Amino acid sequence: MSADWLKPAIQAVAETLIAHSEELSDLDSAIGDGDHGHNMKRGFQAVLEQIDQIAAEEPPKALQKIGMTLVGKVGGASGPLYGTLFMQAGKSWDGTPSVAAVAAAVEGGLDGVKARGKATAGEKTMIDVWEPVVAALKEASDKSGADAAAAARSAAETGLEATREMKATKGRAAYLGERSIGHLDPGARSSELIVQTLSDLVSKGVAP
Amino acid sequence: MSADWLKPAIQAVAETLIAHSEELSDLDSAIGDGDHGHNMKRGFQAVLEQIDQIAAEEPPKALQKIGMTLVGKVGGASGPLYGTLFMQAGKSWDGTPSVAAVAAAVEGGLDGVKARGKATAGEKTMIDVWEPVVAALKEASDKSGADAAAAARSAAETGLEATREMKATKGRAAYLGERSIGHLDPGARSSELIVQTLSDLVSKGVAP
Amino acid sequence: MKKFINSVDDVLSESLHGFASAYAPIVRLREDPTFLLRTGGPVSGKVALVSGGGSGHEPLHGGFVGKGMLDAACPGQVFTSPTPDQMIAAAEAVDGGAGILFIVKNYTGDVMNFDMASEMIGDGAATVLVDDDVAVEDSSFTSGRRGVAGTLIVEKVVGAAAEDRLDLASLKALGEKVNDKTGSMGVALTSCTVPAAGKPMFDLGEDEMEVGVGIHGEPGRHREKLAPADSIAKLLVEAILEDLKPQKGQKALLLINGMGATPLMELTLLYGAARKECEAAGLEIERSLVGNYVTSLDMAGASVTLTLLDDEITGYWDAPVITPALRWGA
Amino acid sequence: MKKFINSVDDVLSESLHGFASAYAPIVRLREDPTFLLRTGGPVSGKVALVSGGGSGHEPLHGGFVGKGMLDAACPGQVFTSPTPDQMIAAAEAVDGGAGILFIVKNYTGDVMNFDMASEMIGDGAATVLVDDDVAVEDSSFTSGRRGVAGTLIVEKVVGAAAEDRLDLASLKALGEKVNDKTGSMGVALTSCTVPAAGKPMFDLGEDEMEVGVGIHGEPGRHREKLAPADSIAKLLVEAILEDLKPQKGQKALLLINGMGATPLMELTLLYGAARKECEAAGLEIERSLVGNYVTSLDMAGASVTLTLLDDEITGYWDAPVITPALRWGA
Ligand SMILES: Nc1ncnc2c1ncn2[C@@H]1O[C@H](COP(=O)(O)OP(=O)(O)O)[C@@H](O)[C@H]1O
Ligand SMILES: Nc1ncnc2c1ncn2[C@@H]1O[C@H](COP(=O)(O)OP(=O)(O)O)[C@@H](O)[C@H]1O
Ligand SMILES: [Mg+2]
Ligand SMILES: [Mg+2]
Ligand SMILES: [Mg+2]
Ligand SMILES: [Mg+2]
Repeated sequence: MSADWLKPAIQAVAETLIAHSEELSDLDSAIGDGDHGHNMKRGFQAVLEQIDQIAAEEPPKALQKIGMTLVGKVGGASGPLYGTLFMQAGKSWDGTPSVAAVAAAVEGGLDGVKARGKATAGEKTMIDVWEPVVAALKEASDKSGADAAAAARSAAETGLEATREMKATKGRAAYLGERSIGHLDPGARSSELIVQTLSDLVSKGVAP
Repeated sequence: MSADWLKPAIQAVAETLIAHSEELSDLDSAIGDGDHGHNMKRGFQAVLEQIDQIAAEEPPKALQKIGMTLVGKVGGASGPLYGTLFMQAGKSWDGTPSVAAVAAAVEGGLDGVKARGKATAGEKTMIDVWEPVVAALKEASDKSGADAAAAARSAAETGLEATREMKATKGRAAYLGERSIGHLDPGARSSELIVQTLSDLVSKGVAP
Repeated sequence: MKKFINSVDDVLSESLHGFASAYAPIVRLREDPTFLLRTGGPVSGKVALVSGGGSGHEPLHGGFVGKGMLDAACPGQVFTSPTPDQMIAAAEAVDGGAGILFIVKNYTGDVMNFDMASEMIGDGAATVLVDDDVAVEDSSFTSGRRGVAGTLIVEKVVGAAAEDRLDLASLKALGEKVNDKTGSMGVALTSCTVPAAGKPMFDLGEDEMEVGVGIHGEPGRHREKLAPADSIAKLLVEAILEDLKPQKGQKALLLINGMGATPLMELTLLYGAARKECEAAGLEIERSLVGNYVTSLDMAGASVTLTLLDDEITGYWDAPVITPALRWGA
Repeated sequence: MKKFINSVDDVLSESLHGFASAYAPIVRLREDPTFLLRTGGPVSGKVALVSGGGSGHEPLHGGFVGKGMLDAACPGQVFTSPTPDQMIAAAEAVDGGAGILFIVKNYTGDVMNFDMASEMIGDGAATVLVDDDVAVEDSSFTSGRRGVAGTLIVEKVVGAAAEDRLDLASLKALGEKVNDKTGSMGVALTSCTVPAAGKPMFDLGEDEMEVGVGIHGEPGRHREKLAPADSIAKLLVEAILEDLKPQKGQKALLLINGMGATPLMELTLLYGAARKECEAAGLEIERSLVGNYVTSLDMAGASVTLTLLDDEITGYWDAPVITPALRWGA
């Protein structure tokens, strides 16, 4: 059975990323090839086109469908990475809306991203957002959903901000070496936007 | 036998055209392809390289040699035209330094240019300088060399200035049609520079 | 001016040396006077095709020297026609005893220099004048239309026919037929920069294009606001069709030619748009070519060329050709 | 931004349609998912070669589809790698029963998408990773060197060997050998403009060049004052030779590749300069190629590629090829 919070949540995430598409591409212009916003936009527009079919599924299955849509539409580095993130998160989630179950799901997604991209924390990528988010969710596993969401949100922010001073060693920004220092990582920013949006929905009580 | 005024005269003409090369190319940029100065420079540099052999000849033969050098080095429209001008002027000159003989020589050159380029006066070309020069020389045929030179010089100036308001119908400027109006013709300017230089030499008594 | 050059005076000579050494199996360079010729010497009994013109239009003409196309090409200075001594030396070097055919783009300078060469050679030399550019009105009061990208088609077709041992008069007639059945028109998005000048030949606003531009940056019909590719294709194809006036169902060759700095991605897009226009007008596009073939140094821009095909032209177009820039069938 | 386009969203699809219709005798376009494949269907018993990558590098890869080279190419969005479903559909369409060889330029996105495709195909798919760009240090701490113009040489050589019916493992080994013996480095004189972005990717001063630039406008080793062509050739050739460390008398292939907006005249000049450098270092340049083959949209710039030749590589390089962008011997 589908959850009634699912469709608005997917919609909110997609619309946020689409709205920030120029910002994301600008960040990517500074240290990459300037397409990250376009990539996310293309992917999440495809998600929006299928939102009714996706939201008709159970949440774990819906995440997997989102992941497959992203893999098929995005390309670049972020296609397989976000695709894997959502697919693995879906597979790692038993469907319970508990903080602990969600933490396990996100961790599964993060492990997928690490395996796919052969990267670890500190290399100025989206991992630098998702790893602290997983840690925050785990630590908050006995807290309320709202508290956990707030913790995840602030972990994502801190993680994003930390990418500014990192030197990229993976992805296109790696070619810049030292010159990559001083810029936020675009994939970390899009990840942070996702966490922020979902956390807001939880705070507002739209999602559990 | 060569004439002792010949070498300085050739040198003066060549150096004047080379010195005005940028101006000529700029004029050509406005209504043509911007190379007239380069073309004249390339041709008259080659003339300077052979100046001793050229100046060793009788003046009519020297003119023909200059013409052949220009044909072989310049290319473009001005190569065959100036080449023909000098070759035919040489052929049409009996060698006497009289005004009448020089007038006949220049007229021979002008006829060559008209035949080669299938153009007549009023089409915004070098012909618009040489035709009034021939007329002025003919009219001055019973005057002193200095007077004739001054008349030729002023005819050239007037002829050049007249090209400004003409519409080009020959050469590259013809593609501009109406838009060619308002600009001096570059080939008319290089012709006027030649007349001016030679006339100055006559006035100064360097040449007869 | 940002170019891969050493000094402005050496550009032409150095680029010719590089070209000849890169394509040594096909072409050779001679100097004093300068021309490019096929390796292997004159082809006995074949009319020799000699072309040439100002440089800056590469691969034209040197890139079309080789089996099935030109025997020799005379490169002038950038945008300046070559001199008669180059043409005469080239003609002598490739003369196979069956005559020389000069293929000349219709510019005052080119025409006069080739005329002088022909006069000096006398009998045994004929000329095909190419004037495919429909942008410029054909009027007896001017020097007439310009020769642009259609030149490549004339050189290819006549080149194949020469390999087939057609005689001088037949080749001249064939070249004139192809020229009559060919029309071109171009658009510039940017100017080009002649190395010796060091600055762009003309200024074009950030939102403007020059319609009907020549391959030396000469002005065209008018300037207008940069339009979508479909509108540009329509404009150019219509102007050409107005000139060629083909019947419905006529077979044609469509060439989209880049001016030097336009990437293939845009040229193939323009090809698609132009082809649609041609088909809407009832033409059947049977042969195609897309690329930078008759260029204007570093100009961004493109031209459309159409040749109305008959079996003879199609056959010679398809015939084998081995040159640096066009190669197929062998 | 001055380009021949209609709308930013349609650039890729329209240019692919134009390309496929211009080269219909050689390639076909399939959509949903998008890929280009040879006409004539799978070649039974032959390993099928499938490549692909972000668009904007035309003629790479679609221009190299055809007999003697690729069986299919998957174009991604501009500068964005294609998706696994494109690769899987392409592989299925060209599978001749002898396996699929993916030829992949070493970029994180390309590698991950092709990896996902390979995983889904399972047995019978192998990959050659091309990373010829010596500008970027090869270090285990990064994703390694980039694949640039050398990709064309890998595709040509492995393509010819596949026609010769080498098996999957041998082709993979051959591709890796060619990649090992190939080094490239490029220089940008201007930035390029991605249509969707509408503005240049980076700023470069009027007297600056980016040395070691990538084919997506990625930064290179450093910026410096624009130098004469001879100095640029020296810089690039030296960097490549430092990497390849050839013996004196080694035979080599020299490719001068334009980035899209550099005219042939400059490329042949640069070829001459680079060849002199190579010969001074003791190389014998036995094969050559000059042109815009692996481009970066409308970037002015060029790269030098050297491949150290042995008889096997030379033989496959010379073998017949019939593709839109490379064609000889047939
Ligand atoms: N190996 C990797 N592991 C994790 N994330 C990565 C890796 N490589 C790149 N990324 C992320 O992908 C983002 C870039 O995505 P995008 O611009 O869409 O793709 P591309 O780099 O192919 O243009 C980077 O900002 C970074 O966060
Ligand atoms: N048919 C012609 N008859 C006489 N003079 C001509 C003719 N065509 C061109 N010219 C002259 O040649 C000049 C241009 O010479 P130049 O720029 O050197 O050659 P090109 O036009 O080949 O670039 C014009 O300014 C004009 O005076
Ligand atoms: Mg990117
Ligand atoms: Mg001129
Ligand atoms: Mg000129
Ligand atoms: Mg990208």
